[in-house]
Amino acid sequence: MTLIEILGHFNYWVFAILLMVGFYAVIVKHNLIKKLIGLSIFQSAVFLMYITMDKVEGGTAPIIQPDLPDQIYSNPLPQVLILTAIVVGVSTLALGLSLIVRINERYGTIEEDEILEAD
Amino acid sequence: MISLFGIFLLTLLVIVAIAIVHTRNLFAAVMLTSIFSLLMAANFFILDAADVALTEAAVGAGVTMVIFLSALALTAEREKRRTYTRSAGLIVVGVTAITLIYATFDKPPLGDPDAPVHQHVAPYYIEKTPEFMGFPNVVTAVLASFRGYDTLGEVFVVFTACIGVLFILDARRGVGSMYGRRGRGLHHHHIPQNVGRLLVPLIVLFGLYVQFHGEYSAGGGFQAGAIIATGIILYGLIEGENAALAAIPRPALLFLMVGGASLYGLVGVVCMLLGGHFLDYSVLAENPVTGRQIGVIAIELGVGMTVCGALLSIFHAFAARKHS
Amino acid sequence: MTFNEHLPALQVIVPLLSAPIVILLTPRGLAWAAAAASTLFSLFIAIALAMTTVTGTALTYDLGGWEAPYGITLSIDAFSSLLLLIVTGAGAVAIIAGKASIDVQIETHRQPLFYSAWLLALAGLIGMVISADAFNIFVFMEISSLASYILIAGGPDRRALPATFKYLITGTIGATFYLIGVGLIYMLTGTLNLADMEARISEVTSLNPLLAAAGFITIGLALKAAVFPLHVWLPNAYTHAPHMVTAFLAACGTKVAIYVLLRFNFFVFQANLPEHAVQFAFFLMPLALLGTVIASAVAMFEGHLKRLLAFSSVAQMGYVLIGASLLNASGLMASVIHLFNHAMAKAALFLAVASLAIRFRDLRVDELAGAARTMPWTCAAFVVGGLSLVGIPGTAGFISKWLLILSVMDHGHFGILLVAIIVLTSLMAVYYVWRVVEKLYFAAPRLSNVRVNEAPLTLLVATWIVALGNVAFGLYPELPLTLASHAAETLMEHPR
Amino acid sequence: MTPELTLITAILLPLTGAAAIAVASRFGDNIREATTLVIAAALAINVWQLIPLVMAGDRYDIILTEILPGLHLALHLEPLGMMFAALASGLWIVNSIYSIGYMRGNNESHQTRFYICFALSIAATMGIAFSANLFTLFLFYEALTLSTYPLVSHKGDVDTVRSARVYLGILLSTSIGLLLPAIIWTYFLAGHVDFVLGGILEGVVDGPQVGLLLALFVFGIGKAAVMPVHRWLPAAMVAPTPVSALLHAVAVVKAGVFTLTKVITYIFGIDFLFGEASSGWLMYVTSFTILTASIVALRQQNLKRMLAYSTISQLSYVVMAAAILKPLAEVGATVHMVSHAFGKITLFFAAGAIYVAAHKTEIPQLKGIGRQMPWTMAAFTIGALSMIGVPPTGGFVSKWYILAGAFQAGNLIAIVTIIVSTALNAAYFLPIIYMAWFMEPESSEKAHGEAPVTMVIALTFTAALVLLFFLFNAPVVELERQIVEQP
Repeated sequence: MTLIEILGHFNYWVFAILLMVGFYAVIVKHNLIKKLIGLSIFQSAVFLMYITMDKVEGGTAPIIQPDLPDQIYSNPLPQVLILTAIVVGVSTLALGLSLIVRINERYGTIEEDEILEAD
Repeated sequence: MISLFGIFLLTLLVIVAIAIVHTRNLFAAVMLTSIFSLLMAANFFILDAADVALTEAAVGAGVTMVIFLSALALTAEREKRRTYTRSAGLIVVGVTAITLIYATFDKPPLGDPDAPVHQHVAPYYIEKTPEFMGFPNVVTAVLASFRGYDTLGEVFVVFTACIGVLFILDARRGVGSMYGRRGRGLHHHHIPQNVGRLLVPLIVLFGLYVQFHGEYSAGGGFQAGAIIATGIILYGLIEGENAALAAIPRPALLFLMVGGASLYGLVGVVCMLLGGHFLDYSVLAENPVTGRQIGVIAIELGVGMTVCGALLSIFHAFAARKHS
Repeated sequence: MTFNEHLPALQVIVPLLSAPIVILLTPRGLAWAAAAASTLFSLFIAIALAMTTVTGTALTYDLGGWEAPYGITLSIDAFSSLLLLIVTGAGAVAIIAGKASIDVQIETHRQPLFYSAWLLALAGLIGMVISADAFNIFVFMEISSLASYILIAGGPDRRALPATFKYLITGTIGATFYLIGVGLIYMLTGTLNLADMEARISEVTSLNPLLAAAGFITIGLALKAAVFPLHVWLPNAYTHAPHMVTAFLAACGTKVAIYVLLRFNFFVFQANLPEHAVQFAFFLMPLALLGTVIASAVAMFEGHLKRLLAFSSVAQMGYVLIGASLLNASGLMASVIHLFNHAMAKAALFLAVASLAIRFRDLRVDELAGAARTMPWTCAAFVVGGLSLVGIPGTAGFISKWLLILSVMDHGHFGILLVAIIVLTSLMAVYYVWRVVEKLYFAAPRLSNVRVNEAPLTLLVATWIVALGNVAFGLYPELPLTLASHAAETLMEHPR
Repeated sequence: MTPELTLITAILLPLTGAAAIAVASRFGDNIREATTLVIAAALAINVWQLIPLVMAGDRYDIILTEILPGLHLALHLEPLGMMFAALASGLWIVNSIYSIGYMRGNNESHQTRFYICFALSIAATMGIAFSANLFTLFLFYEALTLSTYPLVSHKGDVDTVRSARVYLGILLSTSIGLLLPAIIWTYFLAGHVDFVLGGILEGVVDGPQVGLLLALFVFGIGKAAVMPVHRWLPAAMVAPTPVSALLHAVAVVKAGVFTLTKVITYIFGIDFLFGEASSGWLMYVTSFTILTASIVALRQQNLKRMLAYSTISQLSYVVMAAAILKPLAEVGATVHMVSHAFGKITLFFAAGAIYVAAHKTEIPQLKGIGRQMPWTMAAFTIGALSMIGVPPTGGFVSKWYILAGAFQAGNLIAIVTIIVSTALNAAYFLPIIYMAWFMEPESSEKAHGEAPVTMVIALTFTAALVLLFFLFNAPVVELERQIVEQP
């Protein structure tokens, strides 16, 4: 097994682990901010999965170098998708945080179980 | 060598992620999240995704952290200690993990040039970009033209998030407590103030470079918007929100946001009026290649304006909220 | 190119691009007027498109002039047309009728932002419906979701906030699951275009990632569609949202997710995954049945009118899935038309609820006692909507129940069990609708409610238009039927 | 006016009438009640002018809309429906006259709602009578259920509402739970649900499924009150008496047996059903219902509840007659529908008159009441005799035909049931008549005299109809013959 093969599998394992860590935080944690942090790890894991598949052995970033006609380039498409996804992620976070701020104002807490008790 | 480095980074990533979830200090968790993003960005860079790395660094490590900190300042800094009895959650997580591992058993190996992803669609982009666009950054070409509609959607996602934050926080209050007393910023801390004053122009300059050089190297509207916004937020932290608002007042932010999104849409509509499809820039000039270049520059500008305006508006909305 | 050829693109662009403009219109009422005009215009576009697709033709539009699979394509067939009618129709009726209600619930200076979010939600849903690109669907899903969070968070009760947060977490998990699924398919096929995916997926030899992808996409969309047991976010979100938002989203929000789910499963996986059909039926059918029965039972004993209707929505979506998991054209037709008819019924009911809410502060069923004396028109519209929900002949709801039972009967002994369950849940619907109607009509009004009067005229007129729509589509169901039958055909045997 | 248009106006007249009553109520009670009477008279004229056409053998169709292939909203004029419509529309006039006395005499509240809902239920009844297929019929069937709920729960107190819920619950759940699946099943088998002479199911279904489908229909049509889905009828007795009289002696319950008769003759076809052994259970069930309901009636103390159980028993006569599946018995079924309608409405009118005049509801209270209310009790006696089947009343004629049909079929169960139940009928009616005329009233009684004059007129009129029907039943028989004797 060459190093790059190990790295290939390793990338996916890390993806799976990160996904689980994030997902765990979202489901199990009561603190709303912790939930959002978990959500962002969860999403980052997916970014890693996409970016992992764009790699071509011996390739470089997909910026065409006309003077090197035989150059291999990595796949640009997953990168574009993830650019979009990162922005989507931060948008969701911002909205979620603004909700948390308002929840804190109205309930005086950001712990989920205390909020449930309050109503 | 680079592979080894990659494995090192990934391991670190896992450790940081676990630490984030484990710590009860939310402030520490946010700081670690920022480190997490930087590691992720480095990792993306190793995987040849320069544009994504730049974005992750600017958005993930920069903007996200600032927003998180703003929210923390308004809520609580520590997570309360409690006993978790959510075995159901663990089961869900476990099932998802098993599915994922099951799914990746016979996926194509990393870097395999024969993998289907590298055989279909993508080669077309790499092959045709110089011919159709006349500039070398394929990512920008795909982002702005081939999949320009996605990017339009993306701009509107940012826009939506921004009006959402404004709506939910109802940002019409006075200057809040984030900047110290009376919004004076960090005047009494000389070192950060002076270092900051040096950095702010550089950051903004770099942002402008990223904006207008996106066709030739890594970068583009998103990254530029995020970077410039970060620079101005830094300025706000140093000089006080009032100064930041004096530099770019709220109406200007609104104009940036609305103007950017409208500019993008308008380019598309103009293409329609000139007889092409929506967002078909080739009709913008007599030479299709020139037309596409004009289109790409225009929409990248729109993207940069919206992202910058939206991020700043979001930041100000949080900052203006009084601690309850 | 002619104007007509641009219609598919305009369908999204009109509401999308009016959103930024609307937030600048601060003078009172102007934002509403602009948003209403924009929604109405998209409704007209949807109608124009339906006139074309009702003949069975499909429209495509290459954005940026790039052909699939290199660019993003919009595609509109009969199925999408039906959904477009639901989405734009619900959006237009709710916003035009709802000014009075929104004025009560949203402060004036926040209204431009609110209307902007409204347009974005509309544009997002439309974008999901007409996109032929898996990733583009994700982008527009996020626009619609974020905008829906904003709209729901506008509810005046503080409980709207945690409800929205829960929805945000669930929605994001759902969208991310979808993204994982799309990523796995992309990894195996190298394409994002749905039609291209289908063609290339048949050459894929390694099935494990593909099955996982199908699982992730189905679960992700089921979360968005509030399929039982993934519906927990829905009742609170619908209950505490502003009433007009409930009317809008209850009519079309979850339906678009179901639409994407059906499209993905029938277009991309159906022909390519061995036994996928069986698995689809095997997993979805029990969930659909359980969901219908349990949600109906909860609705029977629910005290709050909006929550009651929200649970009823979960139950009704069960019917849609029952039809779909029969995996034949008649079942699909029943479920597609039920999407439409249920939207009609729920829109009428929630509009009536919004009218009631203008006069009654508390929407618990007991508090509404005797409302029919003071608000006869509103309550009568509620009755019509309720009849349609139950499926009484002469209303739209009857058509879909009829077709559903008819297609279920094809399945022998198992079919009889299904008929029994459908009939049982219909009776449960009779019970929970009747509980409300009886309170409205035959209970003595509370002292505090004696002086209320009828809802504002615009709201009343709109409510009645939708209510009569239920009757009209119950007696003359040709348009939705034709669209639905084309839709079922394309889903079952679309050109390979 | 063309006959087709007449069919539509038959439904629209009472419908617009309801609106007219609502408007008229603003101008005072007299105007409102006059409106009701005018509408009722107009409807009767409208409907009756069709009788000669139908007698002449003409049939008319009108399709309002096609909802699904083979599923129409359509009206059709045929003898059975003609008979039912003529009966209901005619008795509405009488009942309206009676209602005026009853509602005023009792100082009832919500009188406008009462008249409006009454008009609505008549519209639904007309729709049922003229339905061209099961689907249209189902639509009006449900409309009838819903429009009568406010009438049943008229009093509005807790007990009334509880009973009204039983009424609504049973009727709605049986119709949606059983009748609708039966209709859909029929559509599934035959491709349409039109009423066609000779049936539409022959050849597409056989064996035990026929029995099952028949069961879905029989128990799904809860309005026919075949046990065990009869509970709603006693529950409905909480309604004001005019409601019980017209709706629960004529319109609603007759809609039930009418629908069932139509299903047997036009959906199954009597010949087809006769040949299917699996449909034989119906005979036992109806026979059981007749006898059990009679025995229960025997034990009732409350006059209206006793009449309700009597109705249950009499309705099953009609179903049983239809289930004998022989021409003479089918004629008997139809004739019995009419004769029972006249008889039972008279009985209810009398019960209501007693309630208004003397505030009596229990049977033991009726001792000697005949001397104070001779007209009322004379009418009651005539009605009771018709129930038992004594000549010269209409009840005799119908029993005659049913028995003849039973002999024609050699159906021993039917014969025995009729004989035994006649004895039972006598056992619960004759004591009342005896009490009313020949026993001394309680000494504490105050004199009260007759009920308001409009009520007396109405009940005398219907009692006269009972007697007249003994002689002039030929048109009904003739109409029914057109169905059963056509090839």
